[in-house]
Amino acid sequence: MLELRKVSTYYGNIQALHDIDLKVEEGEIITLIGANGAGKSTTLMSISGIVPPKRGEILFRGRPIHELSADRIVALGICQVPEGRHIFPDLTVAENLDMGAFLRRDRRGIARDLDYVYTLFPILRKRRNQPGGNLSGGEQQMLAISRALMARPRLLLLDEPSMGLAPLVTRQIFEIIRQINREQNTTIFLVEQNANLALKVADRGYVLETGRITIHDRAGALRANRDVQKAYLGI
Amino acid sequence: MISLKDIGKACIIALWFVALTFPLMVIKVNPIDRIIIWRWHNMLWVGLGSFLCYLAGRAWLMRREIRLRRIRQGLEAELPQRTPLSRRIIQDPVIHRPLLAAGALFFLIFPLLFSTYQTNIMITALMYVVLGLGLNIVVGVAGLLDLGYVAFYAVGAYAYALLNLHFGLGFWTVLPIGGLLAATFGILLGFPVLRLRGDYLAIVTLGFGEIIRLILENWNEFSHGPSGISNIPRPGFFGIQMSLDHSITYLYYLMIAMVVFTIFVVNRLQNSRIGRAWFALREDEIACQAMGIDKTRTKLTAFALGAFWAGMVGVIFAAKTTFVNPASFTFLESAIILCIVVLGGMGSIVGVIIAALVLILLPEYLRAFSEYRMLVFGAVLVIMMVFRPQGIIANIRKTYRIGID
Amino acid sequence: MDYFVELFFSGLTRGSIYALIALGYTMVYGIIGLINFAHGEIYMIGAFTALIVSTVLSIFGFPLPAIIILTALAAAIWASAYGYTVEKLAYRPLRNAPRLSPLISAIGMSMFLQNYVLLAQTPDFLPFPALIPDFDFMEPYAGFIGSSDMVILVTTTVIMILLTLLIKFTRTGKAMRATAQDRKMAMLVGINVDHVISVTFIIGSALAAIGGMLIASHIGQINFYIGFIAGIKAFTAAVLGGIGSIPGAVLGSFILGLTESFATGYVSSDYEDVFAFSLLVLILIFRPSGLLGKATIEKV
Amino acid sequence: MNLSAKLTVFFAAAILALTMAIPAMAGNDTIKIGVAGAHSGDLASYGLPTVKAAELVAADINAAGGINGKKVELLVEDDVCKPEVATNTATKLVSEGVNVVIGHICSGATKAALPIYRDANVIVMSPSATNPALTQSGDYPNFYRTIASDDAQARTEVDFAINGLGAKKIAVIHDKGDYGKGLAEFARKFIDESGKAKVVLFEGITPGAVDYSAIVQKIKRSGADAVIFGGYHPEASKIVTQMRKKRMKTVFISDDGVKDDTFIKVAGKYAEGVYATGPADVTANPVTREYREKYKKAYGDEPGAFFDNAVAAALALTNAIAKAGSTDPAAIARVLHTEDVATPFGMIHFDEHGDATGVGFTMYVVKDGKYVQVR
Repeated sequence: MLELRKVSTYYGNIQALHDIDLKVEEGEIITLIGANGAGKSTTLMSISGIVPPKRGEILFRGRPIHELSADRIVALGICQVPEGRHIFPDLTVAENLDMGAFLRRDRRGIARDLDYVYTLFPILRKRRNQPGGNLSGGEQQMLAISRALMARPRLLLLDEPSMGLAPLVTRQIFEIIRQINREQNTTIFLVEQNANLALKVADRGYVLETGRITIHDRAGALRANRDVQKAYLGI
Repeated sequence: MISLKDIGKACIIALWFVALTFPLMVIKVNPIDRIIIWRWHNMLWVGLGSFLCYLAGRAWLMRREIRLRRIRQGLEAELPQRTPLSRRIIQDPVIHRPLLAAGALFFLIFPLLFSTYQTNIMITALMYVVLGLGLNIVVGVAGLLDLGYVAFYAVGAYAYALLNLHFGLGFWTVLPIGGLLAATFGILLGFPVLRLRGDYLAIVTLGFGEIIRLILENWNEFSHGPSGISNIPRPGFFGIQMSLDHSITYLYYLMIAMVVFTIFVVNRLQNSRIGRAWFALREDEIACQAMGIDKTRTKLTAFALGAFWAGMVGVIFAAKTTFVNPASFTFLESAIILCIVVLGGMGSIVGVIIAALVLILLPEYLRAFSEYRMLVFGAVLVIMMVFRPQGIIANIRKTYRIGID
Repeated sequence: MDYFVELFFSGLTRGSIYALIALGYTMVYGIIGLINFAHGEIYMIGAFTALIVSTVLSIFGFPLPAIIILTALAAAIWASAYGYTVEKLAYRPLRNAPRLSPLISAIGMSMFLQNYVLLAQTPDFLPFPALIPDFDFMEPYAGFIGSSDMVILVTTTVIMILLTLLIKFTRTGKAMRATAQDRKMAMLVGINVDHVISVTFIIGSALAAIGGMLIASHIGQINFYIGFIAGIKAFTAAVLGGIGSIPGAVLGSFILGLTESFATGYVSSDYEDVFAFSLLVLILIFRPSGLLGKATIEKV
Repeated sequence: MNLSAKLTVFFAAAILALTMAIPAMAGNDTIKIGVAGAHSGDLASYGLPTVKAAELVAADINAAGGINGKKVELLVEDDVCKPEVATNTATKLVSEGVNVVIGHICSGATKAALPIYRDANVIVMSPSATNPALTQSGDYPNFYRTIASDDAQARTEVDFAINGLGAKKIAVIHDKGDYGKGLAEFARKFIDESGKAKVVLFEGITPGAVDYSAIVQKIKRSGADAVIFGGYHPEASKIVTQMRKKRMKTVFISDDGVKDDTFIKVAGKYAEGVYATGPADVTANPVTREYREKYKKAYGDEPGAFFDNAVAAALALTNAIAKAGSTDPAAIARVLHTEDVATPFGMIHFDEHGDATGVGFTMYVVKDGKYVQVR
């Protein structure tokens, strides 16, 4: 479904990604794990077109997208929940969700999806008229995921959904991620520092170190890998 | 190299500009006598001009793009980062020492080579060098956008004019007083406003500059109002009477000494403890506070020191023109000094010097095109920002190498 | 009391003029965080276009209502085109540059446009035809408030309401709000941010042009320099109200207009501008983000 | 040759080239007259007519063989009416060896430039700098002018308001500028001294403000019978228009900066009945006629502001040089003070301060869209 071929991305003169090769198949959950500053978020930003790669190609369903602008990429069905959630602070919860469906014109479909996310996260329905900036961290994460779902993505990019959340909330969110993957058949690309948790929900995983992919394998195999265990799983 | 598509695009752009400039360039009306003057030839110039400009720009970009594409496809190895000539000149002592010596020699014998008029212009340019270096502390180094810098300049100029008028104080006495007075004003203004965010700070300083000018303009009893103060004595030299030529030459060397002194002090400041605090403050305020840098005090020092130079140059300005009035201290002046700092490359001393010389001398020598002077000036600012935002000479901080690697 | 009312209306007129210009500043600032120094020049260009178009039309013998409508349209269209072009040439390439670069670019653009009009037209003041006739029904109140003051007040109010509706309820308005709050996220929900920014410049410029036309007709003369002073004042008003906030810009404009008017009336017009700027400094010291601006909490 | 040596050579060459580029000083076989003033920017319309006047006079003299066999050479320098630029301009003229200077145009710029001319012993004659202190302070013995000073103008205005119109309450308004405010200060002083009328309002307005209705309301409230305005026509027309729109009939008296046809064009019907002082009508004078016609022939339109004054200055200076027989400043000064010369203002010479005699102001009123002299 998504394929990165020798992608290299720069911030000014600093190279953040070195020849990344990566593949995501339809319907699976893959995860990218790595330390702080390894380039995980940059990978997602490159896919979304916010920081376009300088070299290499990104293909989505066989079509090159690395030269498209960010809004065109969203239109193709790639949605990102960025790190830090980026809720529009002055818009209400309902308006935030509405922004998620910015590119859609089918009112009925939007209403249906709104219902769907409200059933996923009932708390959002309760808070729908509050400004997004007033929500707690966990609620904001739920809102961010819901907002992305409102675009009916085929591929959902999740950047550090567990960051700054209590373990209980984190578990709940990961539960929902799996549920979305199952119910909506949404492909999920999960970037996570909490490798333990990520590898539990994912089908496959990649390990990123200082801008280079060092290992990739089935999630189970990765969890069994000694190096991965030592470096990322704290075993 | 230029494809048919580019020519098509150029045509569209030319059409756009023709349409855009149509009412202002082509039509000229006299609403009283009800006359319309059609100037169709202007349309041709606009169209042709934008067409050629676009193609030229395109051709220039093309070369870069082709290289970029080859790099993307991996056909060509990335070129090693070339050090630009300007940086090589500054960094390599083998090159810059003789250059510096030649420059110093040139400036030393300048009044001997050129007429009094040229020397006079050069004094003005040197004054702007010091002003630029002063503002550079505030804007370039500490990152505080000050749009009312001219107020401190005015404080210095009026300090000399008034102290001389009422108490007969001489140039040399007032020079430090003017500087200190301006610095005091800097602190007075700084206290309440420095906690404001960047753009608010900008507008408040702009307002402050205007307030100072308006007070000078309206408070007749104090400042003699818009008619200003005349007959301010030129700097004395042990009481010797000097002819105009000599006093200008004298002022020139005085200014050179001032510039050297400023460069010396500013350079030492930048690499001092407080200088590092300024740079750090520019980059990240919160991190600075976390590291125990006293934010307010550091900012105030920057403000006061910047104002200090403006005050001193103000005194020299009053002595040079022998006349001050509020019209010399408008916002445009602040804008020009700011442009010097930015064009020079924020925080770079050499850059500021070059920018001041270019920005002040060029318009003087382009007097023949004086009508187009400000137009070109504005355009140059935009073009510089778009194509070389880091300024003529990008600032290089002293790097400290630590043993590893 | 009469005197108070007179000053009050004079302040309102001034305020609504500032408001039309201040809106452009505040919208642009809200969306890209740039003090668009060239905005005053767009206002001036709007006034010049209005002068040229209205003169040409009246020479060709158009009736007054047609002249007013066509002039307003032409001024708005051309000013918008200038605003759009300025953004594209001078600001867009600097989207990711350090903060000061676009500001300098804006100052340069302002100087360029001023001198462009000076050279293309004239450095002298040009008389501007009175487009707004003296209404008969306003005659009893002529001592308090003129017909053109009335038209300015009404137009400003209507435009304000339309703008609020646009921003609150339309798709473009939503996209503008989203872009203003979080540009990166706006891109991630599929908003074409460049497009939104262009639209913002176009709307702001059109408002300024309408303002330019109204004021020129009210005052009766224009030259290439009118944009600078009006621009600085309007910008002050925008900051006063909290830059980036649309109701703030309107509120700030009226406060500034009334302050100036009362300062002139009860104290002295010598220090009119000193009052205006002192008010600004005071408000910013006690409410650093303006009256209606949101205090931004810096994230640590 | 290594790089450093190359650069040194390059720099040396550059210095040499620059030195060579300085034009060789022209020989001393011409009489150099400097013409300084605003020739670009927003005040150019006040400065350019002077350049044209000097050119016309110089062309005449050169066609007739020059002064004492020497051709007249004009050195035209722009000061954009800014004091700091004016000092550069003056220095440039002095270093190019001017004999006399016509200019500067604005009082502020003139004030800044004069010490430089004084130190270089160059005679300066302004067609338009009206600040009284320029001549009356005695600081600038080298300064002359062919225009009456502001106090003379203010006196004309006040006399007219009090004696001509019988005004009892007068509002004095100015534009905070050098010229306007100076005039207003004098007007206030003269009104106070007269004892026949009272200044009910004395205030400055901000040029370029979007609206003047507040100050107009204030004038209305002050109950003034007459307004004396010191400043230029753009502000005057705004104030008059707003006064008339508010149905105020208060008499509006202003100065030379308003006695400009543009004022009538801009203010339109509201300009009717506005009084303004201006130089006495000299259209009947043959010298005036001669030069105005020459101007029209050469440039095709009407001469602008201070053209007559500039012609007078050019004629007075060239005449003095001719009569003195040399360019020695002392000799020229002697002639200027003692001998009458025919100018657009009639036969004039200069008093001990340097003010031209016989150049005064009269009052004009706008009638049917034209300025006509008040009898």
